[in-house]
Amino acid sequence: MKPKGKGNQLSSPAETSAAPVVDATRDAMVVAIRGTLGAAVVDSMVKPGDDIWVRVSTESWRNSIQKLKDVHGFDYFCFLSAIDWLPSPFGRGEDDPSEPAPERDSTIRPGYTGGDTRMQLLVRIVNSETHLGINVKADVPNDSYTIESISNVFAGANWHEREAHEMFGIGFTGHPDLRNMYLPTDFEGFPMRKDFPLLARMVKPWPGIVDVEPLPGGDATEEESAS
Amino acid sequence: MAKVPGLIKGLGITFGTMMRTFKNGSNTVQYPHEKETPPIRARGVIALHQDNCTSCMLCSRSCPDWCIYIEAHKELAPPRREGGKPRQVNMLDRFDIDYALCMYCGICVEVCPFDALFWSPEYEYSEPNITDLLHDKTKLSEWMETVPEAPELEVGADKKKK
Amino acid sequence: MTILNDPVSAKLGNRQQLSYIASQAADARLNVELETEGMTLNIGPQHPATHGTLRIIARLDGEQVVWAEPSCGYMHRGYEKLTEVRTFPQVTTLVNRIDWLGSFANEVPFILAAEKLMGVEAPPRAQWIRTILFELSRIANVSLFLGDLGVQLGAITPVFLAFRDREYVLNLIESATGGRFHPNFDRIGGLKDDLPAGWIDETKVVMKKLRNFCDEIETLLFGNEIFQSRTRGIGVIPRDVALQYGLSGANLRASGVDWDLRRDQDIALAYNKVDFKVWTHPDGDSFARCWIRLQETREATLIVDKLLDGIPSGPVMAKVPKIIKVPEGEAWVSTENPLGEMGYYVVSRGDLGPFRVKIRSASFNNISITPWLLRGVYVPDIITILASLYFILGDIDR
Amino acid sequence: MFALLAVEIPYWGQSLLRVLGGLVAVLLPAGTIVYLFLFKMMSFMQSRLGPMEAGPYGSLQLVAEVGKWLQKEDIQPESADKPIFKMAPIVVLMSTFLLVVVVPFGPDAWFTDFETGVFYALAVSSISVLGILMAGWSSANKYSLLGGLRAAGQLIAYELPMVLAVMGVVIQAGTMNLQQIVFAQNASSMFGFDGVGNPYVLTQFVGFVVFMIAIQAELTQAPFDMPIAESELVSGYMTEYSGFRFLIFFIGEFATAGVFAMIASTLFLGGWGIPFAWFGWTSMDDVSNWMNIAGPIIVITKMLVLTFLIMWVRFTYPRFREDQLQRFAWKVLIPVSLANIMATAVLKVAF
Repeated sequence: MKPKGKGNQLSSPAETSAAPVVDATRDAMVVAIRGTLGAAVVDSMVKPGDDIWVRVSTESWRNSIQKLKDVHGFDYFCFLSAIDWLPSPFGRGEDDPSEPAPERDSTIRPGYTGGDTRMQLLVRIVNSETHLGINVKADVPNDSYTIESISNVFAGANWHEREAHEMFGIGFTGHPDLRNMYLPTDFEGFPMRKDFPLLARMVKPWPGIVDVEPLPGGDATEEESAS
Repeated sequence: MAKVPGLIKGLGITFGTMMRTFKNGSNTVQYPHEKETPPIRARGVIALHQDNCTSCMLCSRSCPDWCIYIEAHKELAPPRREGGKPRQVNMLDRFDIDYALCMYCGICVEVCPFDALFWSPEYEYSEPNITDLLHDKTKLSEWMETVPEAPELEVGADKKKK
Repeated sequence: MTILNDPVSAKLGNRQQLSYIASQAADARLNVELETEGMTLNIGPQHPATHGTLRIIARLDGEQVVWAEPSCGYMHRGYEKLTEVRTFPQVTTLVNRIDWLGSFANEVPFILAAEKLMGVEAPPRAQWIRTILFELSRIANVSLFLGDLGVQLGAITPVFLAFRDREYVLNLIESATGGRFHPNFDRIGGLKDDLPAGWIDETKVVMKKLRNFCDEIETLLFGNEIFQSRTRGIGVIPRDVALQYGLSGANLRASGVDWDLRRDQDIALAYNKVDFKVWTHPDGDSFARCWIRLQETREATLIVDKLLDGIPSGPVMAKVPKIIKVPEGEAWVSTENPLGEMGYYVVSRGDLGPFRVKIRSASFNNISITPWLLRGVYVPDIITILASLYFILGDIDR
Repeated sequence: MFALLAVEIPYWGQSLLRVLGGLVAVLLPAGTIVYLFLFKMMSFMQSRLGPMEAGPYGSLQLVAEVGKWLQKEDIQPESADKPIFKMAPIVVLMSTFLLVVVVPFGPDAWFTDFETGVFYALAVSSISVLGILMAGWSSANKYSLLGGLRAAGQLIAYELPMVLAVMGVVIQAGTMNLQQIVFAQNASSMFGFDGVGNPYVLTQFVGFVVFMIAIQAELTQAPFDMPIAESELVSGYMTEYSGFRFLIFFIGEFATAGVFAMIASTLFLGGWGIPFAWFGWTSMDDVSNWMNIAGPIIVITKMLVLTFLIMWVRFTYPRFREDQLQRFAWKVLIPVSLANIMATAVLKVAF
C-alpha cells in the first residue's frame, strides 16, 4: 500500500543522486483530480516521490475538498493552515534599534503552484487506503480575507479554521463557531501575519549586534590571537 | 467468580514491589545525602575557557535565546616572534550567560571555533534570586574544573572525528 | 452534527453501536427543554487530570455531561511564529519542547523536512541511531502515559512504577545526547555525535526492564476488572469519525485503521530494516486506545533490540556547509510520534531560517474530537476519555 | 476499667480518664496508620522510601505535617455558608469519637458497655455522612458539591450491606453487645476444636468480606474514593478546606479507618481476646486482669492487620464509577449478605 514513488528521500543513498524520476502514481492522481474538478484546479505540481500540490480557485474551495473526499477517497484530514506570503518587515528581529531600519524587499512571492494573493490557505488530506497525501491550496482574497469553511466536509477542520481565523484573520463563511481558541477574546491583531511584530524580539536588542571594540586609533589589520 | 483473578494479581504486584523494596532497597536516591552522577555528556552548565576565547561573537549570535552577552576590546600584545609587529588581540571584558534564559541547547558550545566553551555535568547552581543566574566570566571559568573528558565512542563509530 | 448519518451506525460493531446510540440520545436531549437546571463545571485550567492547563467547560445534568468543550491556549507559546525568527539549527531547540515527554521524536520530522529541501541525506548510521532514539523517546513518553492512566482512574501505584522505569530510558537518552528531556541531538545531515561506548549493551538491559514494566502494568491495570469496567465501551470513536477528525497514532489504530507512518511511508529512518507488528484494535473505546499503547511500548522495546543488533558503522554526519542555507521550496514530512502523526510543513525562502513552519501536532487533532466524544458521558468518564486520548498540552498549544 | 487501678476515682476523674482514653484510642491508631501505611507501606509498594528526614526513618513526619497544617491560614470561601462550613469537619470527627466508645479493649477496659453496641456503632457511623454532606454543600464549590452528593449516595448505599453483614455475626453470637461477641468468639469452639476459639472470620467469611468491602466504601478509600477522587473532583468535599480544618478531615479519615478496623476485628477476629482455651478460661470472670493491658495491644495488632488490607487495596486498585459502585452495592453485596444471613439463621437453628 505504499506510495510507489521513489525520490530524494529514500533510505538508499544511491538513488538520491539519480535525476528526478517520474512518479506515475502521483501524476495519474493529478490527472484524475483535474478531470474531476475541471476548471477549479488553477495549478498543480508533483514532486516525484514526494508530494502533490494542487491549487484550486477560491470559489470552488469547499466543493473541491468535498469532491476530493468523495471521489478520490481523501478521507483523512491532516491539517489546515494558512501562509502569509508577505516577507516579514522585521527580519529576524536582529536589527540595531539605534540605526534606521534596513530596507527589506516586500514583494510577495508565492510558493509552489503560485498564487495571486497575500494569504493562502493550505490543507493536507490523505487517502486512508493508499496513504497518498495531497496538499490543496487556495488563495484568500486580499480585500475580504474570507473563504468558505470546510468544517462541514471534515469535522476536524473546525478547530484548525478557528486557529487560522485568530492567527491570520481569515474569515470562514459557514463555520459554526469562530471563537478565539488560543488568544484572549479581546486580543487585537493577528499574530501569525508577517507584519505582526514579535515583541520578544523587540524588547531588547540582539546581543550579537555588539562587536569587539576596535583599538582606539589602531590600524585595521585583523589578526587573531589564537593560532 | 471470574472477577477475582485480575484483582488478586494486581495485589500481588504491589506486594511484590513492596517486598523488593525491602530486600533490594528503593529506586529513589536520598538526594542531598547521596547523589547520582550524571552521564559525561550531560548538559549541566556551560564552562568557559577564557584563554581560548577570541571574542568572535559567534556563540552570542547563534544563541536562539539571546542569552550570551559579550563585550570585548582590542589591545596590543607583544609580538610572538622576536622583532615582529605587536599583535592585536581581543580582550574579553564581559562574558555573561543568563541561565534564566538559557535553553541548554548547546548550540554555542558547538559553534565555538576555538574550543572555549564546554559542557559540564554540574547541576547544583540554583539560586533563590533569578538575577543570580547570570553567570559572569569568572564564574563560568570556575566551571572549567568540572568539565570531564569526552567519552569513548561506541563500536562502529567513525574514529576520524576527534 | 451532520457528519453522522444513520448509515454510519450500520457499519459499527455491537459495542460501538451502543455507544453511538448513547451519543445520539445525548444529542436529542440537547434539543428538548431540559427539565432541571444544569450546572456548568469548569474542569481546569488547574486540574490534576488535564496534564497541564487544558480547560474543559462541561455542562452537566446531574453527573451526566450534556455538552462539553475544551478550551486551550493557556500554554500557547507561538512556536510557529518563533520559528520564523530563528535559523534552521535553532529551531530544533524549540520543537524539542512541543511534546516534552518524547522530545527527540519532535526533532526528527523537522530535520527530515529540512534535509529534504536541501537534498542531503543522513548517513545510514545516523539514521539507525535516530530511529533508536526515536523509539526510546516513544517508550519514555508512552510508559509515563501507562502510569498516568492509573492515576487518572484512581490507582496511585502505576505512576510510580512508570516513573521508576522511565528513568532508565531517560538515563539512556541523556548519556547519548546530553539532554535528559530536550536532547537537541539531531542536526541537518546527521547527528551531533556518535553513541558513547557501552551504550548498546546498557540499552539492551534497560529494554528488558521495560518489557517487565509492561507486564507489570498489564497485570496491575489492564487485567484489573475495575479498570476494564471503567474503560470498556467508554468514548467509542468509529473509524470514519476518527479519520474525519484527523486522529492519529494509537487513537486511530484503536478504531481499527491499520495505518502506521513508520511502516507505511518511505522515510529516511531505519524502520524498513526491521520487522515489527502494528497493533490495531477493532473496538475504538478507551480500553482499546490504552491497550494499543501498551502493546506499542512493548513493540518499541523489541524494535530497539532489533535495531541495536544491526547498527552499521560509519560516520554520523553527512557533508553539509557550516552555515546552513536551505534552498527555496516547500516540504512536508511527518512521522509516527508517540502521540500520533507529527508533521512539519516547512516553507523556505533560501534564507538562514524558515519562512513559515506549520507544525501539525498530533494532540491538537486528537483533542479536537472531544466536543463530539464527551456528550452524554459521566463526569468520571471525561477523565477516562481524556486520559485515553492522551494529549500533552505542549502538543496542543504549541 | 478502673477495677484495675484499685483506687476509688471520683466521677469527674473517671470522665476525664475516659475522654483522654478516647483521644488516645482515636489518635494513636490514626497516627500509626498514617505513618505505617500511608507513608511507608505505600512508598515501599512504589519502590521508594517515603519520608526519611523528620526523625529516624521519618517517624516524626506526621508531627511536622500537623505543625504545618496548624500554621496555615484558615481560608473560608467568600460565598461559603460559614457556620456549616466550620462545623462540618467537627461533625465528621465526632462520629469517629462516638464510634470508639463501644469498642472493648479488654475484659474491663471499655468506655461503655452497651447492650446494643453493634446497633449503636452502625447508627453512629452514619453521622459522618452528615458532616461530609455539610462540607460539600457549604463550600460553595461545584466540585465539593458533587463530592458531597457522591459521598451521601455512596455511604448510604454501603450502610446497608454493612448492617446485613453484621447481622450474621449477631445471629451467630446471639447478642448485640460487643463484649459478649468477643467472648463468644474466644470461648467457643469449632466442631469441638477449641485451639483457635471461633473467630467469625472463619464461620462468617462471606460476612467478613462484605463488611470489609463496605467499610472500604464507608471510608471512601480506593476503589471507592469517588467522593474525594483527586483526578476528577480534585478533592471532592475537602477541596475548600485548608489548615486546621483540613487536618481534622485528615485525622477523621484515618482515625475512622482505625476505629472501623477495630470494630471489624472485634466482630470477626475475636477483638481483644485470644482463645480462652489456651488459659483454661471458661467464663468472662475467669479472664485474668492482665488481659486489660494485653487487650488493647491485641486489638491494635488486629486492627493493623485489617488496615493493612484496606490500604493494600487502596494502593492497588483504580476507582469505580459512581453508577458502577451503586450497582455493585445493590446487585452484589446486598443479595450476598442476605443469603449469608439466611444461611446463618438456618445453620443456627440446625445446630
